[in-house]
Amino acid sequence: METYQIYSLASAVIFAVGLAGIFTTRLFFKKIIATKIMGGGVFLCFVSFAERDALAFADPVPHAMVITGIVVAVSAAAFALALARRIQQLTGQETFPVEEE
Amino acid sequence: MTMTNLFTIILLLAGCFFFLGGTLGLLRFPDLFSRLHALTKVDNIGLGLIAAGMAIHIGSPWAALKIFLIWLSTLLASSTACYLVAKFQLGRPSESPEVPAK
Amino acid sequence: MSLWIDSLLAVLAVFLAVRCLLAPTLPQCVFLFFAFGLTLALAWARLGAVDVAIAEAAIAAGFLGVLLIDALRDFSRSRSTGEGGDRPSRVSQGLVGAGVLVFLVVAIEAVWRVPNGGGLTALAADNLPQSGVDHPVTAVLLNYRSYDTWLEVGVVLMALLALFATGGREYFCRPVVRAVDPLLRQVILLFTPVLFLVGAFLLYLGKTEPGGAFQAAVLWGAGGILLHLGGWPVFASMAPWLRHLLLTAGFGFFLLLGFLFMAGGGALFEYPLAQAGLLILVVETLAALSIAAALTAIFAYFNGMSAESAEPFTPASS
Amino acid sequence: MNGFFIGVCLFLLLNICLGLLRVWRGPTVADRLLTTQLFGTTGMAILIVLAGYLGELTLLNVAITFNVLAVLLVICFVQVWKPGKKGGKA
Repeated sequence: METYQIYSLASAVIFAVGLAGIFTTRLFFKKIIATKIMGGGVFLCFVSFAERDALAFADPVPHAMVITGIVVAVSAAAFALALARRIQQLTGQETFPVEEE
Repeated sequence: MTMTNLFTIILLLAGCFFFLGGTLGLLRFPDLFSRLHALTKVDNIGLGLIAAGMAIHIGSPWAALKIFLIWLSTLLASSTACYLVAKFQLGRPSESPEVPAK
Repeated sequence: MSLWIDSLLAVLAVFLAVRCLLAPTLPQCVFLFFAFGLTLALAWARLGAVDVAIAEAAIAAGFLGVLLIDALRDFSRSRSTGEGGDRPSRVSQGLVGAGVLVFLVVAIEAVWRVPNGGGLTALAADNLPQSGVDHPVTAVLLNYRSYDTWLEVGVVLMALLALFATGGREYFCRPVVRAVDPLLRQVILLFTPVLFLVGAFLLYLGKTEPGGAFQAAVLWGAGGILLHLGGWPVFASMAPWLRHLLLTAGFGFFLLLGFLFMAGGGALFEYPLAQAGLLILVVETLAALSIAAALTAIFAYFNGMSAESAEPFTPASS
Repeated sequence: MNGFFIGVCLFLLLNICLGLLRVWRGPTVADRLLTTQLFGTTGMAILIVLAGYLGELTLLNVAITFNVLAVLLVICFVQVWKPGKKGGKA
């Protein structure tokens, strides 16, 4: 077992956890956090493969993509949070409307 | 085992002890103010000891300066944080949960 | 032996992700998420991705944390945060569980057996002398794949514009007047220059060592946020033309430069070898300024929103 | 010596795990906020030890970043949650 293998396995699990979170919670706020967790899983996967391909230094391309990705993910999260807050202020709703079964 | 290694080991062990103390204080103390006390003082001593130990181990003056600056501004930051949180909590009921019990 | 650290970090990250999503109240969820971010930052330090670790520490501990704490005030007030309102039916839970489990098996299989193509490390190393900088990650970000970085500056700007679309721009221009503790005022006055200095230091460092435009941008943005919190909404009270100039400088200059050299016969964003280092530094500085401005503006907007929710029916006093 | 550093890192990580209990128990938001300070300080200590152990001195820059931003969360919390009448516990 090598270092990158541990982290890439963890990244798959983290992504799946985030995915499950998106579906099992109705709160907007938690859905946003779940997407952030999924994003963390993806970044971890990238960085762990960068470590595998290291020569004198780790593969810089995934690193650069992850840094770009972090900033983009935060922008998207900020927008999503603002939307959720706006919905909450205007309608008092924090979840999608529940359909009766 | 050289002399510097011995120093590093002693300093790091002492630092770990203080960190453990801070965490136990955070967990065991009864209210926010005493927890603040444990956390923002004891942990900083722990950080200082570990920082000193590693500065000796690394042995480069530039790194030692950086480590010292890190520690200094942590001291500043956490005493500020302690003051602000304590002032925030003052006059509020100390054990009020943030959501109504369901 | 050092695999123990890795295993513990990986298990901790997974555990925190699960606990965070299962947390019955939103504050628990948010603070466990902060811990998750910290664990990831440590994992990146372990994986040798120091740039990513700095970016994550700055974003997760700084910017996103501030946004979440600000938003939490709106949400933790309502009643539906308890466990009761937040459980889907047993059937749909089972379906989701089964689906995710299947996905998990596939994903683990995929990451386990992803072919080792050797990556682009060798290519990046070979071209490093022609990139104008000595740090490979900066070379990738601002030379090899600079259109990524350019568009990314654009994405941050877009997020800000999209924010305006959600509630109108008046939130943003409304500095929240509040009492500031005198000690806090002094501390903010002390810390803000430090943030700007450390940001500039990281920006300069980006040429040779981990650091660079994004990390600097987040630190500068944090400085702007601190000033805003301390009652000096410098960015929100700037002259509009200056504000717009700051926000678009990075994106615009990047584009201008790209087309300039394309007109001269090169590819888009192909810098001439002799000036590459200097050009990259200028582009980085402007991009960092723009991103910092956008982050400050996003926070100012959020803060304006929470002021509204604090006093729903009175117009803002300033 | 390396084994010792790894042990110290592991110990500090376990410390963080213990501190997580306080996030869970609360009871107020301020209590949970305290644990971010614990993570900040302990995380910095881990980074400093890792910097020495891996010989990667650039990790100190990560610690610097942590450190200048740790106080931002507290300041934001105190300033944002103050104005509301019931903001602190609602």
